[in-house]
Amino acid sequence: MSYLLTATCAVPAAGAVLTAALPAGSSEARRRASKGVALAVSAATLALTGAVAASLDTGGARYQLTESHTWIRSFGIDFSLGADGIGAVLALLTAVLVPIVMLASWHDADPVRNPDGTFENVRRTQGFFALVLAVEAMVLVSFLATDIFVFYVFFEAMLIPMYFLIGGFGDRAGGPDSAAQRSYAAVKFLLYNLLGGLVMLAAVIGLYVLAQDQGLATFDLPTLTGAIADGKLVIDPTAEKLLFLGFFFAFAVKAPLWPLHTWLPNAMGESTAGTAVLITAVVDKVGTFAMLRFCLGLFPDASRTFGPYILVLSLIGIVYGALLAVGQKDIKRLVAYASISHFGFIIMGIFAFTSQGQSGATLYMVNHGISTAAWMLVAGFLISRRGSRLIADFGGVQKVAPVLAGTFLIGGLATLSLPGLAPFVSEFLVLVGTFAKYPVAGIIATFGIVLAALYALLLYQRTMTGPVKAGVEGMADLRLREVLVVAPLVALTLFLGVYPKPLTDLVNPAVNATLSQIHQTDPAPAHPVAATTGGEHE
Amino acid sequence: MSHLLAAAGGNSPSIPAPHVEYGQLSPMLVVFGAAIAGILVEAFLPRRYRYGTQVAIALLALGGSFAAVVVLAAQGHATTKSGLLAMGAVAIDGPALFLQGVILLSAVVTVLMYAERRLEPRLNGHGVDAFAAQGAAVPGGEQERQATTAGFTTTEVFPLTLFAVGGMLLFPAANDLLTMFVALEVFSLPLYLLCALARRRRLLSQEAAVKYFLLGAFASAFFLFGIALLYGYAGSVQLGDIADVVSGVAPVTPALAVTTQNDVLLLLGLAMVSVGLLFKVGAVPFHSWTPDVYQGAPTPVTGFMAAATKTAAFGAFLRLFYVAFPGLKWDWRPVMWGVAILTMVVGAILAVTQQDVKRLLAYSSIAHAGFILTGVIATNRQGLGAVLFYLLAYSFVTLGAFAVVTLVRDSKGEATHLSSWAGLGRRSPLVAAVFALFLLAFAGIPLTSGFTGKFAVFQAAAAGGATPLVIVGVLSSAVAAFFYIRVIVLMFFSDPQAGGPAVAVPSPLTATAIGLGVLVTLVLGLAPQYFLDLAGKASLFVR
Amino acid sequence: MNPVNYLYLAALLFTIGASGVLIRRNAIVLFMCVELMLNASNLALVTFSRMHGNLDGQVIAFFTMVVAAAEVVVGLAIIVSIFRTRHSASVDDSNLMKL
Amino acid sequence: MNSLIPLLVAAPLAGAALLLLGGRYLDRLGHWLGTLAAALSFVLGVLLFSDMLGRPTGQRAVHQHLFSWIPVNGFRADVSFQLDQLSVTFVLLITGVGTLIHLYSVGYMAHDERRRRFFGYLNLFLAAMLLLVLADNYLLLYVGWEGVGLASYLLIGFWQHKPSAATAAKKAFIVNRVGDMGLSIAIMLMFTEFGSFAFGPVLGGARQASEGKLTAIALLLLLAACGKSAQVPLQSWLGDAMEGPTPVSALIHAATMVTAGVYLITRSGAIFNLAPDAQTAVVVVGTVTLLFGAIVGCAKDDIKKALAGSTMSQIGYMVLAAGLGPIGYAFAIMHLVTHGFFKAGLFLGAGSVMHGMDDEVNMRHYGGLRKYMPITFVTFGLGYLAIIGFPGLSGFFSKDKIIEAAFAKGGTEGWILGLCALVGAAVTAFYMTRVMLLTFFGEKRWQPSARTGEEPHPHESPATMTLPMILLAFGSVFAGGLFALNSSFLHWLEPVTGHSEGDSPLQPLTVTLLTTVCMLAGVGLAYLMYGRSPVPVTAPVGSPLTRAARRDLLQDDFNHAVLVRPGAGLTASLVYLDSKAVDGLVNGLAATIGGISGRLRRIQTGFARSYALSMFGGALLLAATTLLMRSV
Repeated sequence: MSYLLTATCAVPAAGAVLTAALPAGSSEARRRASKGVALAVSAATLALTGAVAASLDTGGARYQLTESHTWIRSFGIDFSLGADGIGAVLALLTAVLVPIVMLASWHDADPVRNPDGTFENVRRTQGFFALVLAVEAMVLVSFLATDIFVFYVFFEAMLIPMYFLIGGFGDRAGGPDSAAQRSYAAVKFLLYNLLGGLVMLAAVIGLYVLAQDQGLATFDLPTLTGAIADGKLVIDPTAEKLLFLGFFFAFAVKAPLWPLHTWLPNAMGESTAGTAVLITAVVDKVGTFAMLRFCLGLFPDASRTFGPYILVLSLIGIVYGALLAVGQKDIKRLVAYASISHFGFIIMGIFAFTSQGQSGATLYMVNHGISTAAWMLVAGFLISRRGSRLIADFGGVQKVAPVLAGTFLIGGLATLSLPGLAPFVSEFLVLVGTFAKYPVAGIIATFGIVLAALYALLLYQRTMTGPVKAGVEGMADLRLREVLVVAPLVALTLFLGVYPKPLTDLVNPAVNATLSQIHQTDPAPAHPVAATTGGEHE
Repeated sequence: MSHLLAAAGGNSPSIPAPHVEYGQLSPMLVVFGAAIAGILVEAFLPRRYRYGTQVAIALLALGGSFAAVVVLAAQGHATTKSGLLAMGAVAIDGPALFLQGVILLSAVVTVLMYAERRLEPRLNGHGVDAFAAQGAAVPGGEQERQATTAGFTTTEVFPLTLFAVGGMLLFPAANDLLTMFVALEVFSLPLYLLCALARRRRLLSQEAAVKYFLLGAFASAFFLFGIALLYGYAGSVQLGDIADVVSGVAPVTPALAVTTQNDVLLLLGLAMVSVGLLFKVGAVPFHSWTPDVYQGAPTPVTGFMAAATKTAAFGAFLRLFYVAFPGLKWDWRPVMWGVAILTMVVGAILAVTQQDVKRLLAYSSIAHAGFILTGVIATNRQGLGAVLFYLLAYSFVTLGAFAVVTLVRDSKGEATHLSSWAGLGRRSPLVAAVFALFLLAFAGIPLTSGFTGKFAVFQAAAAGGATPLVIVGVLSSAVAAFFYIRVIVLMFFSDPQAGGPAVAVPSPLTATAIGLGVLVTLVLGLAPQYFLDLAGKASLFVR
Repeated sequence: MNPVNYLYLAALLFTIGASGVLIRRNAIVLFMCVELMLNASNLALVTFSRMHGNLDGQVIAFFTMVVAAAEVVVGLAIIVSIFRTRHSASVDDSNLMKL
Repeated sequence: MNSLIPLLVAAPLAGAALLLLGGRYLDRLGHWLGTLAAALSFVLGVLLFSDMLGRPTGQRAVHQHLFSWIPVNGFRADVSFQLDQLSVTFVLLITGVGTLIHLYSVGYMAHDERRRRFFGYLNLFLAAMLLLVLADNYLLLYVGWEGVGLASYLLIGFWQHKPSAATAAKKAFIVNRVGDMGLSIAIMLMFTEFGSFAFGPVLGGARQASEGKLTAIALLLLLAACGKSAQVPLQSWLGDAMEGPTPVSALIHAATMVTAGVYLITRSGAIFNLAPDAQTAVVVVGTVTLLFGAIVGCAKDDIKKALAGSTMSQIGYMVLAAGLGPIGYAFAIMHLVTHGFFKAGLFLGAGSVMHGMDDEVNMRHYGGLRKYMPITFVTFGLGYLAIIGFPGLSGFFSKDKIIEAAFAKGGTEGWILGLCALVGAAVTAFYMTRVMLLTFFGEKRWQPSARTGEEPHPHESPATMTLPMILLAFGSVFAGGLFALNSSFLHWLEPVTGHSEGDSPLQPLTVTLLTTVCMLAGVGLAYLMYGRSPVPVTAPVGSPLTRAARRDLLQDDFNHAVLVRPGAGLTASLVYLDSKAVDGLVNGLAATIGGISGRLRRIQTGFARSYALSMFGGALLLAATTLLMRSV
């Protein structure tokens, strides 16, 4: 048994504790020390996650690097971890984004200086960075857990650090009631997700009790899915549907799926750009990831039953999110609604039950994470310069800060899935995968790409082009730190757009395994032609 | 007690001395002995020595009692050697010892909070505690002024508490209804008095006491009448005997043949006994005293009531229903379903609009009573273990929370209005963080003891076929989360009020109390296996 | 006489006591009503004791009396102290804490 | 040799990357670097072309597989290129004209502080456009397709500080996206139908699929073509796209990108040939657009917009030709190439005029410029003669062939198409003559510049600008003749597009005569209207048709009324709905719980007796239910 996965999760957790324990940031040096420690820890985590991804054997077992430690014997709970392609890829995404978010939020959590030179709330800095590491640790466990209970525990527990991140650290760009708005957003985030989690808890318990009755007192995912596949564990259809809905509700809130989305714009709007990225690019991905891993694996029949309905909801989400993004006045809320639209694509890909759809959905999670991070973080830089989130307060930025504007445009283009950039690959896979089974859904979803162009470019047009607005004149261009934040994201967006093969190779086996769990195969083409693509017969 | 009849009827000149297993009763005997010693201290020791002596006696007694519990458990009295003591009046078994342990630990924490003398401003060089200088003095009167100036303290609270603890130790171990009733009164009466003894806001304190007393007596009357009816039905108050009669195992005497014809006696008796116990537990609709009493009583007492009373009452509740009425499962379960649902929902919903932190915690305790009831309703061994574990977890969280409440003070004493907690996280991050931890545990967030407990009871309930209860429980947890979160929002995300309360620096006593709470909350959340095992092993009643 | 009649009486007394608690305002009277309920229980206990032909019920009745006495002590102490504070024994005046 | 194919794309791509990332250090040299990249690509294109010429007809098409792009089970998208006669034609056009326009831009953009970036975008465009024509599968084509859209977006909006430019750029991109939807759905359909979307399998296997599916695919491709090539109903962006710098208009919005739709249809000929209904749709779109663009071109006073209308119209000719099937494919491409020369030349000429006239675009403020800008006048004039189809010049040969082919469609259809094409030729002659007269002839109507407040001092442009114009003028004059010689162009493309003669009711000579007559009529009418009497500086009110044509035949108004305004309303109402209904439900739930709580709180009256009452009631309830449970 290797301890690589445990180490991967433990390092950020320990880092969180360490960072929180460092001396309070009353001086710049101390603050820098705690930031440095946190950044170093996140870098170490990235290295470990990279090692995990690199050591996966794509032809090997479904879950690799597995390890299992007894945790709560009374309930048959083991702290078991195991990586498959999907989990590893998402863990990698998390590990990549966290240091970037930290770097982007470098000064967001500095304590407020009082007029008399003292600092208020000197532990803010440590708090922020410790919370970010805590979120990272919990998200990593969620992606790597192969025990349903362990997953559930961390799925829920991550709400707490997230909640403090949202409620405790704003972007100083809100109005006079920003504190109230922020705590409203934080509470809404927490309650909404907690409700989802609690409903899931009921389902988790229900599943356990059912399994227990049939002699399988365990939360071990491979054991349970295996037993379900072998018919050793029989769940009656009504119960299966209810359990599926219980699980799915939690994930649909987290993802979020229309109409359970309304917490997201508030949460992303009121928090710092870094936190917003954590929400949409990291934490929310746990929801879609869990649909793929838990809903489909555990409840194959119910998944098939509900698949079309979920597809309809995700379709509504695609169009609805995009339309609302068009109508937003606040930059960050716009990004949030765009994300809702994108989550629609991801969920649609998952429930289309084709390998293209699901591989696409997995890639989509990664690509959306990267591209939205780029878009949102640059938006954050922009907002922090102007002290406003309102689109109407900007204009002509490209004239004074061309690099900022350029990177913002790239983020927007990635969001609208421009071919050549990473999101295109995943979006097209999702569309093709959906179209193959549900042509009408595929066509409607395609409207999303037009709307995406509309909101992304409208935002760019209104903020960056035109005459320079008052309040924008002296705006500084990106600083070195900020360039360092954006550059890797842009590079990844380009690289994965041109060469996504490393990811697809990791993801494909896991997706095929998932599909076979729900007894689905890709529809065959109507008139298959020789599989040469025309390229190799030279 | 039929031997009494035999003795009387036999007209024998010598009544044989009842056999009493002193060793196995030692946990209770130690506490009662210490309580009497405490009374003597009050009577004979000069005032200035009383505090130290009382604290020492109380802690020693509780510690000794706890040690006795541990020794008894280690000797196997919780499992293999469990049995009935004192001619069947008291049971020594897993649940009894486990809950006695919990009660004793809660009591230790409580005594630590009682002994705290650094929070109140010093008077004439005397550190004073949370209790009235002189309970009998009229609030605001001359006598009180004098007592206050002299730095008097009511050290009687220690023996009173020891009496209450003794009663509580007996309550879950009581194996007949009479013992149960006596135990109920033994722990209730001192609590009525303790409620009245707050140093600050004495009017509220007295009001709490009078309400608690009157309603408690009212509930006791129901309890007693229920006992009478059950006795009438079964001809015995021993739980085992009642169970035998109910299930028809007992030999049918002519009298029984008459009384057992009439199920009304049994069912009515069951209902009325339940009223008494549900009152102590704080279940809806017998909960209305809880917020008022929790608010008015001195905070350490509130903590003690919330933790130990609930533990003891649930212990008795479990014993009654698991030992005496397993045969009536199909009668009482539906009713308890209703009570549990009402309790969870009303507790959670009412807490939403509370403005006082102590009242908030009171409603929270009501909601938690509902959650625990779902475990009781499971009526399986899992459920029993789960409830035991839940009580352990809940006791420490609630004690810790009330201990924190004692720290947040302004010039008028504890600042319990929620608005004055705004911005606490900025002023005293540590205290706020600790309180937030307790609130999260109350809310049942994973990795805290509250989650493990909730998971255990819900899981047992689901296994026991009470899935709808689980769903209601889950939904009311969500509502409940709202008000816990609201307090966190206030503490961390709101701006501090000008002239708001400050956090007093406690002595090591309160710090220990809070620290214990934090420790238990985290340990039971992160690595609960040992305690789950303990509760699991303890989850078998002797008959 | 059929002992059941005593049971009816006990039930009646209990109901009277309970109604008294609900109706009366004076704390002392209210408390007396509780005592009435306790005594109703005693009556029932003794009756049942007679019916079953064992003494348990009677013994319990003695215990109850002791308990009731103890309750009186504590209760009166509380009621008297609040009376001295408020110069009223009406329970309805103790109404500071609500909602 | 084939390994050079990727370099065709790589050279400008590297140029773009270097220029865009290079920062200010490259400001001084950037434009030459960009031009060099384009030239390098052109040289590579010529090398590959000559290499291809050296091979027998059957072996001219070559493939170059680079790497596997998106492999997911049955879904295989590769980055691999296909170079055949059709692609190489485009490669030469794109890189040739592209290089010239790079050169032109060196002068034209000399005073723009962001010139480096401009060249970066131009290089990016070249790379994307080359990718588009070199891709061997539809998905890779799609990458190029959207890539040129991006470049177009960036270049139209190059002067982003002008709100009109930014709006136009966005509009172009979004309208194109509507077309792109068609392309992407078409690819999905191909995948479900054939399990592939590479040209080889799809076009080779088309015969196996049902006509319905093929028609669907073809119509979707047509939608894509409409977007990119500004065909009705997705033509509205092209006029606004003139907000971009003139070299951009010349390269992207005249010579190359806008013709990508024609490329797509021609490339997918195998599908269209099997879907006659779709072909009908194509010719209808082409015909409507050629008239639409021509009419709009007549009414515009903005020189670039007039030329834009003309572009639309000329591409309409190409689409019409492509819709005719094998009769017209080759001619569509031939017109495309010749049009590339003369329209680029015309635009560059227009740019030169603007350059000399302080960025004035209103032709009514020109006049008599032939004396001041002789080179521009001559090159523009040659382009003018080419486009109106003056016998012997490029446009004459290519347009004539299309009109012939339209008649050759046969039947009523052929007559209608042919006549429309003839009318189009007449109108083309009219509006181009109008442009010519307004700009270079007549008296000066110069107005003080809005920027400087002074009257402009027109002057000839620098050599970097005139040289490309001259070279393009050569192309305008001779390309057509060269292509028509022995039908060399037709034979060159035939292996790719196939060819059939069709069944014309008229002799080719008759058609040529008719065309020439129509052309002369158009020129004459224009001379009557604009050549003999002074032209008013402000436009007269004009007929309703004129007014409508000035507003792009109310297309924008239509879009605004049918799409934009309802869309905005929908968005606004959804925003309202989201906060009030969807979120309101959530908040309402919370409020309801709060309300219940507030109401329920009142039972906590503080009166001990009422508590006792609730206990008593509870006890009764408990007893009653317990008893009831038993009796039930």
